[in-house]
Amino acid sequence: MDAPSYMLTKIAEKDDLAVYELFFGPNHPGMHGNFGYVLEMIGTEIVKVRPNAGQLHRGFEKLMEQKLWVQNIALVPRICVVDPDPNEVAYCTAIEKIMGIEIPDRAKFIRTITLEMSRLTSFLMGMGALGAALGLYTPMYIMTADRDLILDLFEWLTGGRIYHIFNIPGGVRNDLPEGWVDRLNKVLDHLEKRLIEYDKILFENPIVHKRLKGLGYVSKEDAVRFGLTGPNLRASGNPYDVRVDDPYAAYAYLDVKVIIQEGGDALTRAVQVRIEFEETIKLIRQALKLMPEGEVRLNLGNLAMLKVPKGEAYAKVESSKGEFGYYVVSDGGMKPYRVAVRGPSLPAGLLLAQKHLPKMKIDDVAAWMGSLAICPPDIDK
Amino acid sequence: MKLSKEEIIDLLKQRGLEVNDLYPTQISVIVNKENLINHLVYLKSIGFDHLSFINAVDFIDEGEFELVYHVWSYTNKVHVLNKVRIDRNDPKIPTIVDLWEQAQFYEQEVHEFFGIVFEGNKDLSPLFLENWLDIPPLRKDFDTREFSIRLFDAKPNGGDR
Amino acid sequence: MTSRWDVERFGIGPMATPRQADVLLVTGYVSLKTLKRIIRTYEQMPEPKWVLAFGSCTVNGGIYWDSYNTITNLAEYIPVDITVSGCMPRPEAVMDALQTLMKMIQSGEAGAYKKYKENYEYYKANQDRVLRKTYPILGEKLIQNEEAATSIE
Amino acid sequence: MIEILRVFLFGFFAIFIGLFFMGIGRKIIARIQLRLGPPFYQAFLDVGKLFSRKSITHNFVMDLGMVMSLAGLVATMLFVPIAGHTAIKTSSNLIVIMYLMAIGYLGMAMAVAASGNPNATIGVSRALTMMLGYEVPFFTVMLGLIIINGTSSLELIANSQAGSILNWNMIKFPLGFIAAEIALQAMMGEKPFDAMIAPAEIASGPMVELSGKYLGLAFLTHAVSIFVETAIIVNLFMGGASNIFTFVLKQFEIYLITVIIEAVFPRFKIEQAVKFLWTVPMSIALLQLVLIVF
Repeated sequence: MDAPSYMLTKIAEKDDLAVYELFFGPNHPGMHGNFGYVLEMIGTEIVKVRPNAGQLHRGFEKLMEQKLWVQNIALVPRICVVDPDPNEVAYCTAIEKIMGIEIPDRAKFIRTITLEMSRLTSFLMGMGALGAALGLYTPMYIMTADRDLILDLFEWLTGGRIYHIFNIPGGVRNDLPEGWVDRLNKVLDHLEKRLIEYDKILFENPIVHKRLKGLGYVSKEDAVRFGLTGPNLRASGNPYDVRVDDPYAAYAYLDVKVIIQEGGDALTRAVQVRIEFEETIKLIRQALKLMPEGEVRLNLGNLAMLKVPKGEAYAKVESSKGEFGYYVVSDGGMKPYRVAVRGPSLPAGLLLAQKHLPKMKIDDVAAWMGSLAICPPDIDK
Repeated sequence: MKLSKEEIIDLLKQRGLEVNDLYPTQISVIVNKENLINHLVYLKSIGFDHLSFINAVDFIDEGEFELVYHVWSYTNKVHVLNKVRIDRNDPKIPTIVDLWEQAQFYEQEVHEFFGIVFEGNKDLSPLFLENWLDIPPLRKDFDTREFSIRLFDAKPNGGDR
Repeated sequence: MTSRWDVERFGIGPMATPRQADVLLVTGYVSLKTLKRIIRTYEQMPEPKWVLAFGSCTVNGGIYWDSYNTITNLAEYIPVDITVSGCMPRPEAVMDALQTLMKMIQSGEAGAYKKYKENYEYYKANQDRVLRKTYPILGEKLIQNEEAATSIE
Repeated sequence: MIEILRVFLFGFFAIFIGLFFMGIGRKIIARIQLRLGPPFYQAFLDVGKLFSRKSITHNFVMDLGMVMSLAGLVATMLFVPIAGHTAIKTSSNLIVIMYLMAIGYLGMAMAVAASGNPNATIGVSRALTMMLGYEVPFFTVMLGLIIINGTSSLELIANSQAGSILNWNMIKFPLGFIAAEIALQAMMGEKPFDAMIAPAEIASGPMVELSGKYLGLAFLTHAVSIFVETAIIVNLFMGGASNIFTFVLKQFEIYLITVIIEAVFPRFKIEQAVKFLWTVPMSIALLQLVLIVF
């Protein structure tokens, strides 16, 4: 049996300090998901980083060309496990754009509510993972417990806890079961009460501040130039949000408050996620109030035989990690001709790694990744 | 200086580009390979500073690849799909890494899945696939079912193990 | 692991390295790159060790059965003791699987790691066929790069 | 002969109580995290299972190092008075304890560094720097107590606090107690000072290559270290009880404080930890020293 996997290989003899290779690799407790960096280090300082992506590559774009339009809706949420709904909505919006149809208002509102709920679950998972990367496991368990309450609501509404397969071209599959809305209100009140505890244990924790201050600073211009999107962009002071700039679903009827902070380091990003969590709860309440009556989907006949007319469209959705984009090209057939997926974590995971990691110490890598909410599956797709 | 979509369309038309208006916030522009770079530089100058995505579409029956550069402007709130057609047999196109640094990874990905060579890109090493000897997988003439059945002897209906 | 379905009640907890672990939980699909790491992790674990395959992607490829980058059956590459079916199996199913595995261990049934040692050639052959490809699979098509033998590093 | 038996008895007693504390500690942390948590005898099950497994060794140094770490800590334990009687009586066992405590960690460091895993070497360098960090304030506090009691024998210090709770050192020298408490947190490697066993950064640091029996030995070492460190604090500050039962109870109170702190704090980076240890508890200890001397 040869030596253990992380061999102590001397790469370059740099002023007699041997640069050794350390796999911050795929199965590492600090790594979120199946992704890895090959770090060349001197002592505990990183000198060079090579991302080692591809463990999660399942060839979605190829698989989608083999399946019918409706079958892809089961495939699409599996791209990002933590935040599945934006994929479905983006895919369906792209198809609706090509077909030039307008989904009924009630369906728009239901879509918005499920999107925002999925955003809540993703924020809860993100904040918990950030705490765990710093060694604080208590909030992770408390937040996952609260996340289960939302997953129960999803299970009641769509039948699935994680993958909901709930949106279809032309609207949503079924209407809200009665009694579901007031249970949702109860869960939202519970979460709002919980926020005070999250603040005390995670966001007002002096050691969290000391650990995250100044880590991974991204300036206002760099954030735009590098293509960062979502909370990472707004934490550096850019007031851009897809829900406001290019509204889809029911966001045109709601007033979405864009929160920005000047700071751009890991701590500001964590606080940004925390404030947006609160904002999302208010948004869901607003949507619940304004939701009209009416049917929930257009009748497009037998969806399995759906034929999307020839054309192309790029649909963008604001997921909890950033802009999820679907570029759908159709040649009028039963199957999509080409579907390309733009994941929000690619600029953060691959490009910022080259910029930030080389001067960083090994103990900040997990915290740096947690603050940027890098979700490896949407890099590899 | 916020430009409306119509102004942008006129500006591009003056530059002799074929523009069609797809959706309320989306327009697509046909560009040819030679003036792709200065077209993107021009776009960047009038406010299109967010390169959201580069991807390719394989039109096998027309024998061409179509590269689509998705660019979004935060100020004008317009999304432009710049489409470039290149010949399928020797797919070469200049790189735009010096315009946007994240293009490096998008180009690496497109190179790996389509075999399109980006001249000037220093590192086109494979990003996701390892030890890949077949033709780039996202091309239309690559059959993934056949590959999966041969290599992993996958059974179409899940089969009994 | 979450607080509602606390696995630690049965004394089960995540360990940082394969050295300290007894059970290898393979969750979901396995792509080629992951397979190489799974094999290395499996071989690093001390005896006696068990494998719990999680989700239908490890049984028959699941929803990615026709993908060019994911294997369809994990049992051909490392011996699997117990599999949990379902695409994203429910937490209760995982708890039940872990407990049945504990019962199987107590009763001595779960000994798949012995199988790995006995017919090591069978497993190695499968692993090499998939990881150490030396010729393009869809042969007659034009191949991009000619150098033939590539070894797994 | 009786002497040797007595020493063995102390050793097993320390391991038993240490593992017992670890089991209850995990249950308390679980309850804080809204979980049910493992049964309290979980630590015994773990150690039993670990010793039944095959373990992979890299070289002889690793075996020697692990045994040395456990032996070092048990040796320290022998000099600590437990409820009045100590295994080996010496006049100034405080100095001996201070010296022997380092042996345990050096043994672990030697074993783990031999395993050639970069994560382990980083973990070991962190463990030793942390040791540097907490020993400075801890010894200043000890110095203070030695000066005030005029002796460095733990028994005499413990007996000097007999009688009512009022003349416990904890009450007479509260500052010293707080400084010792923070240093204890680091000594036991609990958060926020557990940079050496940081799973998220260096895959559980020194314990990366320990499998099977070695991990069992590491578990026992940690159990004995819990017992020894809490025993020292009880003798120094809470007047070492008359019978075993109250002694163990007092130990559990101290351990309870560390567990609760552990559940609520993330971990420092190693340089932040040492900077913190050399500023906050150090200044309290110095203040205490000044108060004592004048």
